[in-house]
Amino acid sequence: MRDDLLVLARDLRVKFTTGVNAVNGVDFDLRQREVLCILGESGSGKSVTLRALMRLNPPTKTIMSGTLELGGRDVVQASENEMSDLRGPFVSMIFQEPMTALDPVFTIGRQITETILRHENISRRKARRRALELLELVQIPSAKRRLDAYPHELSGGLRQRAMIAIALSCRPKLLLADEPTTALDASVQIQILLLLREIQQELGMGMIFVTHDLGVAGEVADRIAVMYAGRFIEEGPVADLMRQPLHPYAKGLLGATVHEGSRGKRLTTIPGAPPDLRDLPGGCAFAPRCTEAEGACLAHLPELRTPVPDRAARCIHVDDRPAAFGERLAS
Amino acid sequence: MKNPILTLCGLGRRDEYFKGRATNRRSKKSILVSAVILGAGLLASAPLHAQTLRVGMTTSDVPTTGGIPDNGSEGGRFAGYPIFDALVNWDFTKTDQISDLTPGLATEWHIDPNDHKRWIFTLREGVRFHDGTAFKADDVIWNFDRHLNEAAPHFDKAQARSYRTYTSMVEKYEKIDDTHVALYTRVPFSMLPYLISRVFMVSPTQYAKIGNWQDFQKAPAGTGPFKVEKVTPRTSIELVRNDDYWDKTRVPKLKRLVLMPIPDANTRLAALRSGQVDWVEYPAPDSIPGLKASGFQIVTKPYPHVWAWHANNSDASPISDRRVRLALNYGLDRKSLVEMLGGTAIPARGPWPDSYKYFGRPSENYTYNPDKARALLKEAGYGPGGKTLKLKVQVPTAGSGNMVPLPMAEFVQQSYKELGIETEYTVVDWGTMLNTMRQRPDRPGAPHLDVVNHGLPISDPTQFFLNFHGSSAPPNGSNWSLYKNPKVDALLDKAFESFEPKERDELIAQAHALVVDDAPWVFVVHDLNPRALSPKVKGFKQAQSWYQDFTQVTVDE
Amino acid sequence: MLLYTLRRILYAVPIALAVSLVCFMLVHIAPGDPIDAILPPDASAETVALVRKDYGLDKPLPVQFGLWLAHVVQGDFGRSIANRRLVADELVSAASKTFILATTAASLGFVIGCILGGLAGAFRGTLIDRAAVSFAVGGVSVPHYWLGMVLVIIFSVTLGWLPSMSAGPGDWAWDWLHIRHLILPAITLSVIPAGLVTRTVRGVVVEILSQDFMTTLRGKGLRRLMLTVHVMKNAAPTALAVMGLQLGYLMGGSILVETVFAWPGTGMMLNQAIFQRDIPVLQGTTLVLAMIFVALNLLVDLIQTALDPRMRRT
Amino acid sequence: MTEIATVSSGLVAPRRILKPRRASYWRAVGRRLLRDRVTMVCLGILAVMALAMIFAPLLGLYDPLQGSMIRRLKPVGTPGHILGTDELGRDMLTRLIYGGRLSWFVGITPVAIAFVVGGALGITAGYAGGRINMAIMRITDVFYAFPSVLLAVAISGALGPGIGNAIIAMTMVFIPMMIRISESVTTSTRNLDYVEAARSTGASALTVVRVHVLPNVLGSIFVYATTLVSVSMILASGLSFIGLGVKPPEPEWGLMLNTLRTAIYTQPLLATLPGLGIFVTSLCFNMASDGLRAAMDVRA
Repeated sequence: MRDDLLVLARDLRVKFTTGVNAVNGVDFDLRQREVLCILGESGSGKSVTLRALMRLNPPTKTIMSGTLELGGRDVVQASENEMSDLRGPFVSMIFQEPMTALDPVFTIGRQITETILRHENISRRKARRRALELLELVQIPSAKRRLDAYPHELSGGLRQRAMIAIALSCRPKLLLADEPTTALDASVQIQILLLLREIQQELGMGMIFVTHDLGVAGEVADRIAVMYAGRFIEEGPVADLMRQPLHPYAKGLLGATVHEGSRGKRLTTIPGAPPDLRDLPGGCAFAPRCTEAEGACLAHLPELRTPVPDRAARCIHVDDRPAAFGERLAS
Repeated sequence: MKNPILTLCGLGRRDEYFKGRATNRRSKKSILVSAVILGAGLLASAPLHAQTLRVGMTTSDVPTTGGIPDNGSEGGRFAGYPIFDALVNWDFTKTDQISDLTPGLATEWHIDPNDHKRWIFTLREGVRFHDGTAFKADDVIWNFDRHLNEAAPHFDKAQARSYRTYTSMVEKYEKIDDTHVALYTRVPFSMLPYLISRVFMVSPTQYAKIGNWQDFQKAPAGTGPFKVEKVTPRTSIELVRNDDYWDKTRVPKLKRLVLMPIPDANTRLAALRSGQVDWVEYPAPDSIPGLKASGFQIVTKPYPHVWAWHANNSDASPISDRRVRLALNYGLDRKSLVEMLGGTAIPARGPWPDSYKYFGRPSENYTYNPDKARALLKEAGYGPGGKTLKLKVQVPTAGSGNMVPLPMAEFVQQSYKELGIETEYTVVDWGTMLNTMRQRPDRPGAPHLDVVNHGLPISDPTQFFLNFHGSSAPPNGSNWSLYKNPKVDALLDKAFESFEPKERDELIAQAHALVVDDAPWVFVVHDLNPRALSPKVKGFKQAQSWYQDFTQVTVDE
Repeated sequence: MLLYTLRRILYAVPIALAVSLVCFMLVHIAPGDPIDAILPPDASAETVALVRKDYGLDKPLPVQFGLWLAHVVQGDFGRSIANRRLVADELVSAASKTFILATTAASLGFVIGCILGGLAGAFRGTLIDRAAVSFAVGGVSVPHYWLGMVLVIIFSVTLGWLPSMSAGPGDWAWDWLHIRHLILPAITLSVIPAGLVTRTVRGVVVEILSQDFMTTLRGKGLRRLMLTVHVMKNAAPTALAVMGLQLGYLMGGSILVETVFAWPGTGMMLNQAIFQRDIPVLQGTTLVLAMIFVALNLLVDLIQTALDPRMRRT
Repeated sequence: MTEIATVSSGLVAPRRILKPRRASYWRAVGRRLLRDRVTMVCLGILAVMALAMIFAPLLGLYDPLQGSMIRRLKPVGTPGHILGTDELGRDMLTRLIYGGRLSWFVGITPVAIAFVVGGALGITAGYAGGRINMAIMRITDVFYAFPSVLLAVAISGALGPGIGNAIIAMTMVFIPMMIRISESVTTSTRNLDYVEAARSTGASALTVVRVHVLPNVLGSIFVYATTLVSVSMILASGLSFIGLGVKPPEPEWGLMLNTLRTAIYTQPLLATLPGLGIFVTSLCFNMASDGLRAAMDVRA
C-alpha cells in the first residue's frame, strides 16, 4: 500500500437503525494533496459518507460495514478511543452551519485550544499562541481580540473562518468539508472557498468536499464524485465530468446547473423525487426518474463501468470500453 | 458513664435522647447504620440528661408563658400549673373523683361573715419565686393590678382581656397585712375560688428587670414546681425542676420537662412511635388499638367535659320544641359512638358525668331508644306523614375539647338520618365557631343556625352558670342556646350566694337535674381525656381534671 | 450587561409594589369586616372605634395601603393577633427555618435531577432513560404530603432511624442533632424539584446532544469527560433557572410538608394564621415569601444572563 | 395553502414547510397516539376511572355517606367490601369512586376555567400586541410573582374553607400560567408568514384569529392545560388535606387521606388508598399529556 493513500473505501455501507440505508456501497481512494468533491442532492448520502469517514454518525444508531481505512487504520473496527485519537491530528471536518457547529457558550480561543491540548502535550500558553496563529492563518482581522469572542459575536463569514481554524488546529492530513459555504452570503462564499483551497495547497492536505453546488465543485475539486441514493454513480476528473457527464443523473444535474458565474439562479429540476432510502429498488435507483431507462435498468444494480481510464459511472448505457467511448465522442 | 465504643457498636446504653430510635436492630446493616447515626449524634449533640419527659401537646403553638397562658385549658395544663401557682390550686391527689380545689399560695380562705362580698385569703409563708425573691401580699395586689388596674404601669393590655372570665367578678382587692389579702366581688359569689384558680402569681421583681410582658414570656418567674429554662416559639418550652418548691411532696422527680406543640394528630403519633416524645395528648381514637398493641400506655379518666349539640332554643328554630330535643337525645346511639372512639369517651346523659357530685336526680335517662325518639318526633309533627326535620349545624374542624369533631359529627349525622332527620353541616375553624358562640343566634342579620357542635369543659359550677343561666346569654356568657328556665336561674343564684358547702352543692345538683330534663342541648359524650405514654413513663396518676400533675412522673432509663 | 441588570432590577420594583398590594388586599377579599378578625364580637363600640383607628382601618383603602407599606418597609409587620408576638421576629425565625428546608430540598432535587436527567439524556432510549423518566413523572405526580407520611412510617416508626417531626431542640444549628430532623422533610420536599429538574435537564441534554456543535466537538477528538463539560456548561443556565424558580416555589410551597413534619417554618405559620384568622401574620408571611420569590426570580434571571454569553448583549 | 420553500443554488432543497394544522394533521396525531402504548394505557385507566365516577350511582355501590360502626376500618379484601371500609364503616371502594368525582371536579374545573379565560386573554394579548398586550401581561407578571402553592393557600385561606373558594383560588393560580403560554404561542404564530399574508389581504381580525390562529395555537395551549391537571389535582387534594378545600362528609381523596391518616398503623394499606388514587390519577394525566405533546410535536 502506498503511504500517500489517505482514504481507502471499499463497498462502504452505512445503515441507520431507523431502517434508512444511507450509504450503499461506496468505493474510492484519496491521496495526499488531492481534492475530491462529492456532489449530490439533499438526502443522497453525501454528508453521511463524509461523517462515516470520521465515524461521526450517531454511534448507537449507525451500522457501518465494508472496508474503510484512514492512513491504513481500519475505521470500521477501531475502538472509540482510537477513533478520537485520529480525529484532529489526522482528519478533521468543517461543517455547514458555522452558527450551530460552534459551541455557543465557549470562546473561539477556548474551542481551538481545547483541541490542541487534547492531542498535543503542550502548555496552555503555547496552545493559545497557536490558536492566535491559526486565526491569523484563516485571515480573521484583529485575531487577538477574536480569541476571546463568543461565536455569536462574529459574523457568518468570520465564524466559518474560526471553524476552519478549529479544524486545522492539529494540522490534519485530511480535511473534510461539509458544504462549508452553503450558509454564507455569495460574496463570502467565494472568499472562504479561495481560502480553503489556498490553505489546502499550502499545508498539503487531502480534502473531501461535499456540496450540491456544481459551481463550488468546479472551484475547488480535482475530482468529482456524483452521489445518488447512497452510491457514487459517476466519478472522474473535474474538467471531464463537467464537460461531458456520463450518467443520465449527472447530465440532469449539469443541465440543471449553468456553469460558473450563474450560481444561485433558479434552474430546471429533474422531475420526480429521490427514492425512499428505507426501501430501495433492486436495480438502478435513478431508473424511475430516468428518461433513458429501460427494463434492464431495474433488473440488476448496474456495475461501475469505466469507459476511459480515470472515469467511471454506474449506468448500463455507458460502455465499459474506452474505445467505444471515443467513438461516440467522435460521431 | 457510658462507654463510647460500646455505644458506637450499638451495644451499650445509649444516651437518653436517642432512646427508642433504633428499636428494631435485628439486621447487621441496621445496627451499622444506627451506630453511625449514633456516633455522629453523640459527637455533635449536647448531652440531654436523664429524667427528661418530652410531651407532645395538641396546641398549634407553645402556650404563652408569662402567667396568662393562652390555648385554653391545655395552656393552663402545661404553661400554667407546672410553672406557676394561683392562690387556689387544683388538687391532683384524689384521682378517684372529679378534682376540686386545694390550697395554693393561700393556705386558707373564707368569706367575711359580715360582708358576703369580701373574701379573706391567708397567704403561704416562705414561698420564693424562681428568681429568688420572696412571695408577699404586695405581690398579690401587683398581680391583680396586672389584670384589672388599667392605670397601673404594668397593666397587661394585650393579655388581660382574655382572662376577664376569671377576673371580672373581682371588684377590688386590698392588702390587709403581710400575710392577708382581701378580694371583693361585685355581688355575693360563693364560687370565686374557682374563678381565681387561673390567676397565676408571677414575680414583680423579674418583671421590673425585663420591663415588658412580651419579653417576660421568654424568662418568666413564678413559684411553680418547674422553672422555665428556654422558650422557642412554635418549637418548645423547656422546663427544669424547681428544687425549692414549697410543697415538698410535689418537688418534681423529673429533671426536665419539654413541651412541644404538635397540632397534627398523626405527626404526634409518629413522634411518639419514633421515640421523639414520651407522651402525647389526645392520641386519635383510631390509633389507640395499635398503640396498645405496641406496648404504649393509654390512660383515660373522666373529667368535667361534654361534647354536645348546643341547640338554638330561640323561637326561630324547630329545635326550640322540647320534644324535638328529647327525641334527639333519645335517638342517638352513643354506645356505638363510644366504640368508634376506641373507648376514649363515655356516653353523656347531661352536662356533667353521672359520677359527679353535682349530677342530681333527673327524671329523663337518655339511653338509646329510637322508637321513643320517633314517637316524640311524630308528636312534634315530624316524620312519616309530617314535615321533615332539617337542621343546620356548625361544626369546628378541631380545637381543645372538640375531640375528633368531623368523624363524630358524621356519625351523629348518620344516626339521625335513620330517624329521618336531615342535618346540614357548616364546617368552620374553631376560632370562627367561638366567634359564633359569642353572639346571640337570634340577633338581626345572624345566619340561621339550629345547632352549634361544641365540646367544652364545664369544670366547675361557674362554667355551668355561664352555659345555662338565663342571664348568661351572649355576650355575657356562653349560653348561646338562649336557654332560660327561671327555676334553674333561681337555684343557681341561690347557690352562688350560699356559703354553706352542703346546701350549695345540693342546689347546684338540683339545677343540673332540671337542665338534664329540659335538654337544651343534645348531650353526646364525655371525653375520657386520653393520653398515650411511652412504656418507660412511670408514676403518672391521671387526675379527673383538665389539669394534670407532672411532678410525680419518672422516666425509666 | 450592566444596563440589562439595572433595567431588570428597575422592572422588579413595580412588580414588588404590585405584589405587596395583592398581599394587602388579601385581608379585604376576606368576607366580613377585618376588624371582626381582630376583636372579639362583644367588644364595645368605643373599643372597635379605637382599634379601627389604631390599625388605620378608618382611613380610605389607598391610604391604608400606604401606611401599611411604610411600616412594612421599615420591617414592622405589626403584632400577631393570636399570640401578640411581633410578626417580624416570628418571620425571621420561621423564614430561616423554611429557607434551610427549601434550600436543602432544592439542592437535593437539583443534584438528583441533574444526575438522572443527564444520564437519561445521554442514554436516551435506554433502560436508564426510561427509569429516570419514570422517576421524574412519579416525582411530579406524587402527592408529597402523602409521601411524607409513608417515609415517616418507614424511617421513623418502623426502622427508627430518623425523627419524624420538628426541627430539633432549640435554635437551629448545622449539627447532626438538628440535621437528622431535616432529612425526611427535605427528601419529601425534594421529590418535585427532582422530577422537574430531571425532565428539564434530560430535555436540555437531548437538545444539546442533537446540536451540530456536539458533532464538531466529537470531530475534534474530545474525550467523553470534555464532552460532558461542554454539555454541562450549555445546560447550566436552564438547569439553574429551573432550580432557582423551584427554590422559590419550595419556599412558598412547603406548607403541606411543614404541616406533616411539624417543621416550624413559614408554612406552618401560614397554616396557623389562616385558621386563627391572624391577619397580620397572614399578610406578613405571604408578603415576605412573595418578595423572596420576586428576588429569586431576579437573581435567576441575572445569573442566567451572566452564564449565557448569548444573552449578555441584550 | 401557502408553501414557502427555500431555494438554494442548483437543486431544490425544501427546508421547512409551515402550514396551518388541518384535519390531516390531527389524524396523524391520532395515529401516533394510538401507536404510543404507554399513553394509551394511561388514557385507558383515566377513562375507566371517569366512567366509574360518571356511572357511580348505577354500579350497585353502597351509599358513600352511610356507614356502620360494626364494620368500621375493615381491611382491604373483606368480603362485600373489596377495598375495606373507612373510619366510619363506609365502603372504601364506593368512597374512592365518589371521592374521585369531587377530586376530579375540583382538580379539573380550575384548569378548565383557566383554559377558557386565560386562553382568551392570552390570545387577545398575543394577537393584539401593543398596549393591550402590555396591560394584560404586566398584570399576569404580578400573579406570576407568587409561588403557586402560596397563592392558592393565601387566597383560599383569606376566603375561608370550601370547595367554591378552593376552586376560585386555584383558578387564580392557573389563569396567569395559561395567559403566558397562550400569549407566547399566539405571538409566534402571528408572525408566521401565512398569517401575515392573511392579515395583509384585509381579513378581519376575528376571521384571521378563527381561521389561521386558533387552529394553530389551541393544540399547544390544550396540551399545556393537560399538564396542569395533574398539578391541580395534587394542589386541590392538598388544600383539602390541610382543611381548606372540600368539607366533610363529602368524600374527597385529600380529605379522606387526612381523616384516615390516624389509622395508618392499624390499616396501612387502607389508609394509603386515597393517596394512591391521587397518585395514579395525576401520574396518568402527566403521562398522557406527555404522550399527547410527543404526538403533536410533528416537525412538518
